Amino acid sequence: MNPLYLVLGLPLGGGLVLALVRSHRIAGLINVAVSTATCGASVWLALNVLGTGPELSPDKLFYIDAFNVYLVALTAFVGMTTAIFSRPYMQHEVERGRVGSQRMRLYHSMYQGFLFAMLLALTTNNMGVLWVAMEAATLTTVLLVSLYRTPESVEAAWKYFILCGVGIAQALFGTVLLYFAAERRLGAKRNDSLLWSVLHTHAAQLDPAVLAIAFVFLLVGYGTKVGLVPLHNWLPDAHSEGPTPMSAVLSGLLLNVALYALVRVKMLVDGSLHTALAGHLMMGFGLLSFLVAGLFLHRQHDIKRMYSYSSIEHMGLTTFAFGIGGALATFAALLHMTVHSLTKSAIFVTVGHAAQLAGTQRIEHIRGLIRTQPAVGWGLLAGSLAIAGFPPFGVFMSEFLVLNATMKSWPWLTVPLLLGLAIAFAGLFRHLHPMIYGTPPVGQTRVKANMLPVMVHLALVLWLGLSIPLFLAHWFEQATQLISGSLPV
Amino acid sequence: MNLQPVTMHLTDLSLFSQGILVSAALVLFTSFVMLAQARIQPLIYTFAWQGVLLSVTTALVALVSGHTHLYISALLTFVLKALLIPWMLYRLVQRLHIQQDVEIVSHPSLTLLGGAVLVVFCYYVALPVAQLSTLVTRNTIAVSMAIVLLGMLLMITRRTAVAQVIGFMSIENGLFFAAVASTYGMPMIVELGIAFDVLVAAVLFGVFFFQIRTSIDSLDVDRLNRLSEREE
Amino acid sequence: MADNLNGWLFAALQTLLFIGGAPLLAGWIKRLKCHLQNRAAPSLFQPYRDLAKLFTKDLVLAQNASWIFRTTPYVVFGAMLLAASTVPLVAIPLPTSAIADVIVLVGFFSLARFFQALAGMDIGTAFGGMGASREMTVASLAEPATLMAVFTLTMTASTTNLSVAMQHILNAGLVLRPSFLFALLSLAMVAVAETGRIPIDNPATHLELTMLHEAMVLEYGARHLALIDWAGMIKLTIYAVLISNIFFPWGISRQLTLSGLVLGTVAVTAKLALLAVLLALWETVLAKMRLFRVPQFLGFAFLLSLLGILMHVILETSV
Amino acid sequence: MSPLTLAYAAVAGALLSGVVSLAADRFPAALRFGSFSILGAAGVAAVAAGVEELLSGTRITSQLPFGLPWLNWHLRLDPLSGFFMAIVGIAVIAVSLYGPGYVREFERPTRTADPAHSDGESHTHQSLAALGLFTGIFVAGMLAVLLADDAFVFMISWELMSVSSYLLVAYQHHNPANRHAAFLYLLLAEVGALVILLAFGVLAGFGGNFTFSAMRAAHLSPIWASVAFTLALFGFGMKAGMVPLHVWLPEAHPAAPSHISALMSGVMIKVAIYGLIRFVFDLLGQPQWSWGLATLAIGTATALLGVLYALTQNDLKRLLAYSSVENIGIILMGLGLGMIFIGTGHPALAVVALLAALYHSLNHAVFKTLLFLGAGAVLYRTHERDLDRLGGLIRRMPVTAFFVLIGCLSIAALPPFNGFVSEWLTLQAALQVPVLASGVLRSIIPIAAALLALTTALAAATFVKVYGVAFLGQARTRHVAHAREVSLGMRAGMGLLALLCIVLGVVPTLVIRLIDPITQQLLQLSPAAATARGWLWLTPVSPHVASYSAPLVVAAIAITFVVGYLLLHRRARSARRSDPWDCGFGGLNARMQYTSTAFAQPIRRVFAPVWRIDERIEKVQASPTRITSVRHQLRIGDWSWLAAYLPIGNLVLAAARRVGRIQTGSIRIYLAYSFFTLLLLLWLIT
Repeated sequence: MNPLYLVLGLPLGGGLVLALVRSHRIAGLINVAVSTATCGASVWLALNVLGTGPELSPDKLFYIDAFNVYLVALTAFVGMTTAIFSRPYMQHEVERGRVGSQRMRLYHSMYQGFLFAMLLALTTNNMGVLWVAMEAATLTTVLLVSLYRTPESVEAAWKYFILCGVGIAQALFGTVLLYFAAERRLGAKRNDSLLWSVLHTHAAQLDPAVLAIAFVFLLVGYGTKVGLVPLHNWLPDAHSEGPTPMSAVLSGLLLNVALYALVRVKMLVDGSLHTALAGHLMMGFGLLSFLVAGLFLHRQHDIKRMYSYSSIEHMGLTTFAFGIGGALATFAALLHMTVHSLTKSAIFVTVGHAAQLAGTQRIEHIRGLIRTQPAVGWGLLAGSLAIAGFPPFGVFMSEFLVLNATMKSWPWLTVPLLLGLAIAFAGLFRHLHPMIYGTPPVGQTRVKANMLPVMVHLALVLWLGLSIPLFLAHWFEQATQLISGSLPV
Repeated sequence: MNLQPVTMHLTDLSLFSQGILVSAALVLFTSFVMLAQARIQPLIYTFAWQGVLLSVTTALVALVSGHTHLYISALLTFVLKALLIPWMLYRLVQRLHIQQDVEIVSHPSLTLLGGAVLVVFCYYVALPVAQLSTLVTRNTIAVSMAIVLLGMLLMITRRTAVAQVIGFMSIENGLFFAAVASTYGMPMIVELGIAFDVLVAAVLFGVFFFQIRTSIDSLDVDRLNRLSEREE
Repeated sequence: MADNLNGWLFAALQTLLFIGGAPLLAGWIKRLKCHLQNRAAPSLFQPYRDLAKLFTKDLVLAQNASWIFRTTPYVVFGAMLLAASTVPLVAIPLPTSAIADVIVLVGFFSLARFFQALAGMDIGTAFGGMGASREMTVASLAEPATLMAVFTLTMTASTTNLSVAMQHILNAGLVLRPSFLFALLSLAMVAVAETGRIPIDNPATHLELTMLHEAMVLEYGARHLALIDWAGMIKLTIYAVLISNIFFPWGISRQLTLSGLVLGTVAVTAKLALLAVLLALWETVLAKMRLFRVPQFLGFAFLLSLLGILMHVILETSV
Repeated sequence: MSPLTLAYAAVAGALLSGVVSLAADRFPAALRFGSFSILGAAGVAAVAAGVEELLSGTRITSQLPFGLPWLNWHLRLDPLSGFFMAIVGIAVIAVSLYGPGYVREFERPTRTADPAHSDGESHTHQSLAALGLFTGIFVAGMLAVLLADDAFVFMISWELMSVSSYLLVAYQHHNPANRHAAFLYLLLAEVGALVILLAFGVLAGFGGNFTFSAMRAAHLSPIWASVAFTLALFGFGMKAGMVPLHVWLPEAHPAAPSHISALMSGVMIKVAIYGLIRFVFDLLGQPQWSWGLATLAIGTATALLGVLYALTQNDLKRLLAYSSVENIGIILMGLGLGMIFIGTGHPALAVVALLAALYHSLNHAVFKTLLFLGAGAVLYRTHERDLDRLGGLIRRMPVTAFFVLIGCLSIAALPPFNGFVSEWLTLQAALQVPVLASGVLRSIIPIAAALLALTTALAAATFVKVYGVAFLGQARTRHVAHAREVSLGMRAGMGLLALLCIVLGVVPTLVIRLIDPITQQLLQLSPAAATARGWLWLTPVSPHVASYSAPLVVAAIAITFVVGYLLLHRRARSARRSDPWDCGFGGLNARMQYTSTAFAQPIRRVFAPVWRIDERIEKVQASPTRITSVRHQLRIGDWSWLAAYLPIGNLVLAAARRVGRIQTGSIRIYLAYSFFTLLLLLWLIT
């Protein structure tokens, strides 16, 4: 049987089952089990695809190529590690009485539902279904953001809901326009005009004017979910107010998937327009987000909020890189997506523990982590160094490549890039430093922390920074070939 | 624009096609009404009417183009947009005791003017698209785009959560209208997916009304401003 | 080889002559000053007597004097000895002058100064510290001026090697160089500062809060003091010789012939005697200046030497 | 064994030492004996690699299957990197001798009370494991930088070096000042690294890819070359502590444990110098004389300001850090002269200048490491860094005192010690200006030389102050009065370096023979003239122009001592001890001594505008005639901090505040954003 259906079916079924399980302890275990199984299935799928090349499911509903399969694997992997982390974490939350077992049920089933939506969005071949899945991703997470029912969390959830809903609606309009353009060319009677594979093969014939408009709507729509400035406003709120595992998957996965959708669209539009319009728009948004988020980092008081801004920053960088286009930049962007979601989810895990042991998310009340719980302190420091782009962590390599590509095609843009890096770095560490070092305040005590996911993630990022394993490089190169049409030198 | 625009006169259209255009105009009109409507309950009614018109349009398009699956989506729309969601909103408003609320729309006339400008803008934007459409309903893209943007305008100008939700839903209507009028509807699976999402969204909105109500004991979204980056 | 050996032998002799003659110069200056100030003048050889007396005295050390304190006199004297041995006094072909060029010469001076300052601080008296601090201040201002002045010379002769430089100037014959004029003046002013003469310092006083050099050696006695004083005289002589032999090298012999040496000795004696007269006059007419006017004094010296360089660049080079 | 293999061994050893020390939290011995001995071995390997490389003079390249699929790690060992590798190795050996004794300091509980650990005995100690681990990575990073043959490896190792040293600076983080220093350090290191990356990027842009060989092949237009040079000078200068980018240095270097300060100040900034030399003389092609002039000017300013700031410090380690700034300035002057001479077509003279710069790098590495270790020894025994609380240590810690004295003599550039040789060479290089065509250069360079002389003199004053106040006189506090000599290992570490100070000072010719292949590599010329007359004579240009024979100087000094002893000591009766005379005042006590502040006061008055001095005297007057108490308070600030750094910081904050306004928290405004974005874009595309 095809692993693809496992990949999709497991989380779906898991979600349904978990909706029925009362005890949150058992639910946690099931959650981990299902996620692990999904991860395994996704690896199996990945191996298949790598072996046989792109794969179109018989009903043409699913299309797996090098580009999305590695995102599938990544998503499933992060989903697994986060599930592992979330079990003791949410346990602790329940003990602290922040959530009841009723809501834990919702949490677990929605967790799987979210994973399902993500995986569906990645694997589907139908732009419409892609949209549906993206919307579903919002709907599954929106209640989790307000899980704690604090006024802030409700507010955050509302903003998340409205802004993403409206945004995604724009995306639908864009999709309709795509469909419209396709039907103009491919005839009204056939019903496969919305399949990405079809659109991509006929991209050259699609009408540029329509696709330009469509791209604008899709950019604004999916861009909202990517968190591009000025459409980003929901992101820090949702990240900071939701439960930490949610922040981890939102930051590590949702943003990636939204960007994935955007890039798919870009591939179509480029095919039709033969101008760099899409690229330039993405570059503009990316750079703007990158710089603005870097500045925002300076004014944070909430630790999770701060790291969500750093997510915006890095998504901006990735969008920028995709916008540049060309093999090198695309390769860099793919790599950056990977290392960022690994690192960032690791950071959020650590941040979760930090917030628990300090009993607050306020930066000024978290002090001397290294003293209180060295594992957490060092973990946070290492993660932040990695995300700040210090070698030998992988983020450095991808940023290095992005700069390299920029230097080749847009030499003068390297200056704002470097400026942004420096500013963001300063913003991050001026807050991080007092949290990690110094003497901890009274009452800050250790918690039962599961640092395994962090270690695994950071180890992977380190590995990617020192040397990209051949199969992975091959993988990226295939994807690069797919997106940019050429191989990095 | 390599190909010549197909010249069209209203007169050489079939009656049904004319009907489509009329209902399109009406849908647009309802959006304007909503923009002007300050009371909650009438707002809901207007929204319901928009749903009705939408389903009528869909049915007409089905009739003209002979796409049978459009009848289903017409039905779906009617049930969902004209009955179910308005009813849910109504019930909520009842239970939240805000049916009599009147909110102060700042510069209502200005807003309507802006709406009109939007329509022009949309026409201007959609011109190249419309020119290569051979459909009878070629300018409907401009109309639907206008509906979408008017919905956003509604959300921007209104402070109560309910009004925002209605704005949101009217955006969905606009989308649906675009899908139907410009492309004879999306593939069925997508239609169903969208419908499902909209339904869930509506339910969730209901949940949120209560959550917001309990957290800030009002539905004024302007009071949801704890989370910001301004000076503390 | 034999010639080479002669050379080294001559170097040793000249060095002895140098350190032997140094007290004489000091005595001569004292004598002149006394005459100028209508005081009964001591004998010309009074400095020798003082030294001899100090050498025979018993040594008394402070309780907490460390080995630095004890070795300093020897280091200071040794440094001066080295310096003296590298300066052509009566003849140019001096093998030892290759050991250390003029920059190293300055290095020797600062080596001596370094240890003297340390010794001043060793006991932990306020005077010692004060002396050390002021001495280092003055020196740090004087040294660049010295080097600038020297650079003027070395840029003309394109060497920092003293005997080569003197050779070069001799060969050039009588040339009026504006740069040398400035260099001479600044070197003279610096020399005054470095050797602790009026108006920077007053060698004749004690217990005056403005004293520099003396404050450092307050704790010294007997043979230590003798060595230090003697070193001071040698330093004075070295500066005198530098001024006279660099700027007025005439009379200094070019080969190691007996006649040449005799002539050279006579010439240098004459030059030094004359210079001493100038110094005596200078010290008589001027009064000691406040410590914080010293920087201006040295700054002026620095300015002069700077002008010297610029003159050289602007007026004297063809390019 | 091939030099490269040795070099690998060195890097691996350093890393291994870090790994070994992971056990140190449980068994401190693992750090003291295991880790440090391996580190020492690594140091030996590095020195061996460097020397062998310098003797053979070949260039060995290799590739490691790391990094990107299409850009593996290129490594290469050539004379230049070999020389600096030897420098690093020497310092590392000394430190690994010294370390085991010194880290006992950190096995005791830290002296700060912190309330929040009910748990874990291990947290009342600072983590020795962290100390050892980061030290190992730090050393490995420095060595790897030297081996890098493409920008990618270079940056990785460079940042490894920065980060690990940052973690070491933050090691004693219970002290807020250290935390601040660490943050500042990391921030500026990051900025510097980014600029360096940009510099490499420019070269790579022309060269095609990031391997150094490609960059060598690149042909840049003069403008772009100047841009690259400026970036490189900024980036490496930032690390090296070039004025006005130096502010982090006097904060960060003292904050680390002393043996790390020694490594940072003695060696790490040399690695930055290495980077600059590699970039300008090797990769960038023919330097232009204007670059040289800029470097010379900056170098002079750095040297002068560095020493002036050093002079006014009272904190021993801060003072040493500032003096590092000074010495970097001197090295830069040498490099600047080198560029000028190359740019004006006198490579033979450029050799002399380069020689001076390289030799001073070596010397400074030796004596600055020595001095920091000495400061560490003092700190270890007295827990005092403030000069005004020390004193009289020469009686309590004679051996340390002796070694530090040698260090001071060397750094004050006094013959016949090593500092003098390199400064003499620099001056000699400067004095060769008559050959230059441009009158401007001919008049500017001598001034720079004179300022160098001024710097040297001030350095002498500075270290008279250091030694006189800290080691001579009488103890000012009880701790100091009861200090004991440090352990054998620590003494050995300092002794080794002290010995090197003398050797390098007395027989410079041998070292210069070693440097020969470097100038061969960079300028295709050898300083043969310098050693033309045999090992006894150092004649940089020609014997006729200038010569210096340290061995003979030493011999002469020895002779005078012997003679003096024979003449005076044998006959004399032994000295009688009594109270100091002190002009007959008597009642002498420790508080009457000149303090370090007092010592520096005259010079501070002379050069007053250099500092931002905030001096106030508060008198409490009981009656017009009677002043009961006087309080004198003196704060000496660094101008460049206020002139350059604070404004930038404030600028960023202001910008952040402005940007913060856009996120108002009102959802309707957010909707408006996306609404108008949409309209704008639609308008754009039609």
